[in-house]
Amino acid sequence: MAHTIAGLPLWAQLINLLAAVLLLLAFAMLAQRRVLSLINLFAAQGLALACSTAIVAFATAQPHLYWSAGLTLVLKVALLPWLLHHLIRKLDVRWDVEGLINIPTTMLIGIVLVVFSFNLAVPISQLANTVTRSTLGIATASVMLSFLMMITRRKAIPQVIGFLSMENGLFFAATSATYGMPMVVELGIALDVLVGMLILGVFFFQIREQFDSLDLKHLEKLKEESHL
Amino acid sequence: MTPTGFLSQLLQLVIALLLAPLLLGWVNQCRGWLQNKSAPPLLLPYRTIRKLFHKDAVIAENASPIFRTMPYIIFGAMALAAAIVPSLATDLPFAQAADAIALVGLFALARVFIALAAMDIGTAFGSMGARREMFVGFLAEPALLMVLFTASLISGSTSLPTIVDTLAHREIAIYPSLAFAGVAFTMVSLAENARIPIDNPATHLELTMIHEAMILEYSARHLALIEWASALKLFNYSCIGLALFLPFGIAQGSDDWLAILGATPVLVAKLAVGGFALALIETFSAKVRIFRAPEFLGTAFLLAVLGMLVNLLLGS
Amino acid sequence: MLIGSTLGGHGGSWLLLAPINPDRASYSPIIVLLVIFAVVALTIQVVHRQYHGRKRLGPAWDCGYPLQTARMQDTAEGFGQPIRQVFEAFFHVERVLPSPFDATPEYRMKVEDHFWRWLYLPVVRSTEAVARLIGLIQQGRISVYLTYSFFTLLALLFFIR
Amino acid sequence: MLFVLGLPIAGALVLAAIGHRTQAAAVNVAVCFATLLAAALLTVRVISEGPMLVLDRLFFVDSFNVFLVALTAFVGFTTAIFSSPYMRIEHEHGRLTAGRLRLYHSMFQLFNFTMLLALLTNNMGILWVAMEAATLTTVLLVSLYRTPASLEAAWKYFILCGVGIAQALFGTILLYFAAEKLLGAGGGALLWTELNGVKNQLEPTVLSLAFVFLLVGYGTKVGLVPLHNWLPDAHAEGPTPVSAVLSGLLLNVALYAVVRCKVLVDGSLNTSFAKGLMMGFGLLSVVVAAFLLSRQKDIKRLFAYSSIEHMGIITFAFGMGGPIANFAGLLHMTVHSLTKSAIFFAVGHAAQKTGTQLMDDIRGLITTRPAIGWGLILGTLAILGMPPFGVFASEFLILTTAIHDQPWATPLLLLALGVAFAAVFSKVQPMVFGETTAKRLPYRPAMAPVFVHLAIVLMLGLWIPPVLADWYRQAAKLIG
Repeated sequence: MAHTIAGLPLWAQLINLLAAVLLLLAFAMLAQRRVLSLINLFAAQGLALACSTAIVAFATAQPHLYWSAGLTLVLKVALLPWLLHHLIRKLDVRWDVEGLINIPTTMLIGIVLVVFSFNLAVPISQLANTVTRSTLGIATASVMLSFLMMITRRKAIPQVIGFLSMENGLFFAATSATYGMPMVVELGIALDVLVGMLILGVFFFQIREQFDSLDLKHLEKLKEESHL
Repeated sequence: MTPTGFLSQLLQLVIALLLAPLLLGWVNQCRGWLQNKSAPPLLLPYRTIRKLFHKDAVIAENASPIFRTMPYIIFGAMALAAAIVPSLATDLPFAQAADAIALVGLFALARVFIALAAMDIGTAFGSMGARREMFVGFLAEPALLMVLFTASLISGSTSLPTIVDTLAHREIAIYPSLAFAGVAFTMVSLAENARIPIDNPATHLELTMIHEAMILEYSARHLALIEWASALKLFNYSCIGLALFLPFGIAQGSDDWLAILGATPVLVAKLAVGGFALALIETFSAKVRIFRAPEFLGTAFLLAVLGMLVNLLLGS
Repeated sequence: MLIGSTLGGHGGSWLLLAPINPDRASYSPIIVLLVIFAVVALTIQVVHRQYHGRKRLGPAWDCGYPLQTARMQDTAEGFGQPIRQVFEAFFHVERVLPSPFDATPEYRMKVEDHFWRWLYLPVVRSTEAVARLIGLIQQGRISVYLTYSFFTLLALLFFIR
Repeated sequence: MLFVLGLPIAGALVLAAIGHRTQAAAVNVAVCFATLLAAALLTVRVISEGPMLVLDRLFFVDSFNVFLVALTAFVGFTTAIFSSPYMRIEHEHGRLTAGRLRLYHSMFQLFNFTMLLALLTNNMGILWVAMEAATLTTVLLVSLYRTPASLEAAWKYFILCGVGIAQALFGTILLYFAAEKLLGAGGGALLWTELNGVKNQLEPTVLSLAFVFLLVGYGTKVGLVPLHNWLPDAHAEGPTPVSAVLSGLLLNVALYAVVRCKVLVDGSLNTSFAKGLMMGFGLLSVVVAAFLLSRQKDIKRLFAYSSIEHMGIITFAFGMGGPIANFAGLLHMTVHSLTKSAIFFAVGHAAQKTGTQLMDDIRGLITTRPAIGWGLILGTLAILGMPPFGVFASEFLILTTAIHDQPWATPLLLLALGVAFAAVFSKVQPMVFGETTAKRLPYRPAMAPVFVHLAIVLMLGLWIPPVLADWYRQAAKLIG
């Protein structure tokens, strides 16, 4: 990042801090083996997101961002983690998360991704007129990391958490880098996430009912047959 | 279509219909002379046709309408061809109805009908003739088209009157490509008109006949029409050949029908020479086996292609 | 422009099908048809008026060979026989001919063209091979699918950088 | 215009309330018909008054989306007609409970709503929301049977499209990021009409990045290779009406979104960047899908891959750009959507009556059920681009333009089309004409939609109504 941190106002520094926290949490999720901790990390990420949204709302005096922050708080810190906890209890799937690739390798790939994302974001950040422009790179990086997490996880619930954390990164990009999207859009997005989550909940039960497990290896039947 | 144009058209058609059997008689007579036989009279074909018309037709019980209409259709097709081919005048009204390629199609139409009629009764000879006829046609048509293409390359047109106009009324030039095309055309004409060396019009030898095998079941007026149509076909081919390679003395335009009458003696003279040449060829060659036909027609095709190449190479 | 102009739009009348102009090449199906019909009708009239329309029905002559059954009809295979024989060199023909002394004569023929063997079959085989290879990408595991998506994204991002 | 959007959502609510009763199917058809009428009225208004913006520029209609709206409403209507007996029989066979049927009907309407919303909205953000909502409704529809296979398909569909659509959101955010500087913060900066007005001044770097995300995002929904993997599974395992609307509508609408984005990016970059990407993805999709076609055993999978192939062709056409290619792309969108849904109707009946989706087990439809057999074979010929059907016209235009503009791509296109033809025809032909021992089947299929669709496709192959051609031309100019 080409500019100095010291010259920024306090709120911008705070946002940068939260951005760093977000990235750190994304890494932590990538490395986390236990599904319950994963949910907690996700909740923490939501909290960081809500905080940063609130700060942006305060600093730029856009009341609709308070709504957005509140929505994030309710949805991603309270409702979704509760839902996931509930699901895990009900489905009794507390087992540890096994990755397809071992953790250190995943972390290494993650580092490369972060470097790549920063590199990608630099020319764009310099065009922005918002002070928190450097957060765009971090948002990109956390989206990429979540993507990686989705790829490497074998069970359904961690994959979904990866999906949700990807949305977190997107929200962060929307609120911090651009000071929030129009309200209509944000409401729509939140609604979609919520509905999606509910559908997923229903889904989990059904997958479990049908396959007796939430392991995705049962979901590999539909493919091209190797013999003709 | 002016009335005079139409009249000229009609005149050419009538002259063609009348002259066709004469040409056949002439060829047969020449052949007789050349082979030291007592030659049949010149007008024998007319008498044969008249005799056949007077007879009662005998038709196989299982014949379909195709069998009975075929003679009329091929006669119609040949008459139309005779109207189109610029034998006496170039700019006739019907001439534009079919260019050289369509003319080949017209001949093919007649061939298809005659083959259908031959198979109609279901006898072994008819079927055999039909299959051989299609076989020969299948080989001869590409060669014929190539000849026509060579000629049309020179004038830039596939329309026969235009070709004749171009060739006859330009300053005289020697086209080497036309020499090749002429030989090829002669060979194709022999094959198409069931002459030696592909077929022998004079025999009914079971194993060799083609054309005669197809019309074995015909009699009386039907046979007469078929014979007349065959004579017309020979006439048409000769006229195409003359138009392509000796396009002199053909009346220009269709307005002056006296000019057409004037062109008639020239045509008769040219046909006399051509008929004699045909008889000469038939005398000096022998009928080949049917499976030699591909070689014969392949040579014709090759010559035509060569002519075309020569034309492209040397320019016209 | 999208549909193209119709044939015969070049000065000639609608009767005439002339792609370029009537001096170059022309064909009029209607005139051809009408003239043939006219000549046929006229000939029938004239022949029947001038002479007579008498006819008799009888068995087929067939050079005096009286026995005819439906089995003796020409088949499509027989009809094409001369052409097949001429072009035999261009095909791969397997033929089983009966001898005159066979109690149960059998005739069997299989014609394959060389193109089939040397051109189409290799094409078919290579198509199948390619399809098999490409089929591997659809192998059922969702992480792999996600990886495709991920690498597509990365590659494109790398490409625009 | 509000009726167009309001009717399906009202229908969804009504059907959610009464869905399990017997008249639900009729209500479904009626609502679809009303939507179609509303869309037709909208179309008439657009014909007489030209493009319009309503509700504070939130919605807009121009020549590009008006025919897609009409098409969507029409295919929605015919699918409702088709699904009425189809779903009843599924219910009678015990494959579906009454509750599922209710879910099906209300989700069908909701899906219709999201499609129309995505088409009509002027706001790129709402476009995104509509696409996401479409994913969610169709996930439920795909998993309707609750069999292991359908759950798996729905899961893959959900995850892959979810991830894809998330990338599209990122792209949208970047778009906003670029536009906000020119148009100011707030709602205006995501309105397509506004963006289109200032597209020359949008920052090229940001836009190219945004386009990558948008293309990968919406491209996942379009089914572009290598993002297509959800598509065959979802098509094969869902109920047939759903396959029909997925192929006929969803893919179109997703492609519509991509093209809207392309217009902006082209204006900003003035390079062949978007063009190249779309051509590349299009060509890859065509080739890969064509080869995969020959390996299919399941009839619905087969036609799902065929959809990927055709989406590839359309994407390629829009990638090439220019008046003729765009015209052809739009025409191809229309005819593909009609033909493919018609095929799925026929396939649905065939599979339902024979009780299998395996092509080897379906034989001799022409004797057991002539109407289905004819529908299937004609639909197949149409989709394979046989003249005189409309698909031929559009493919012909695309190919000729490709020969002129992108000669290198033509052999690949021709190869793919050839392989696809051989693969599909050799599989469908025995299904229709093969020997069968099965007896004629007792049900009366609802074949009217199939033949109506095919008749329209035939008409478009022979004669395009001037109004439609005019729209195509205007839209082609708009797309650039």
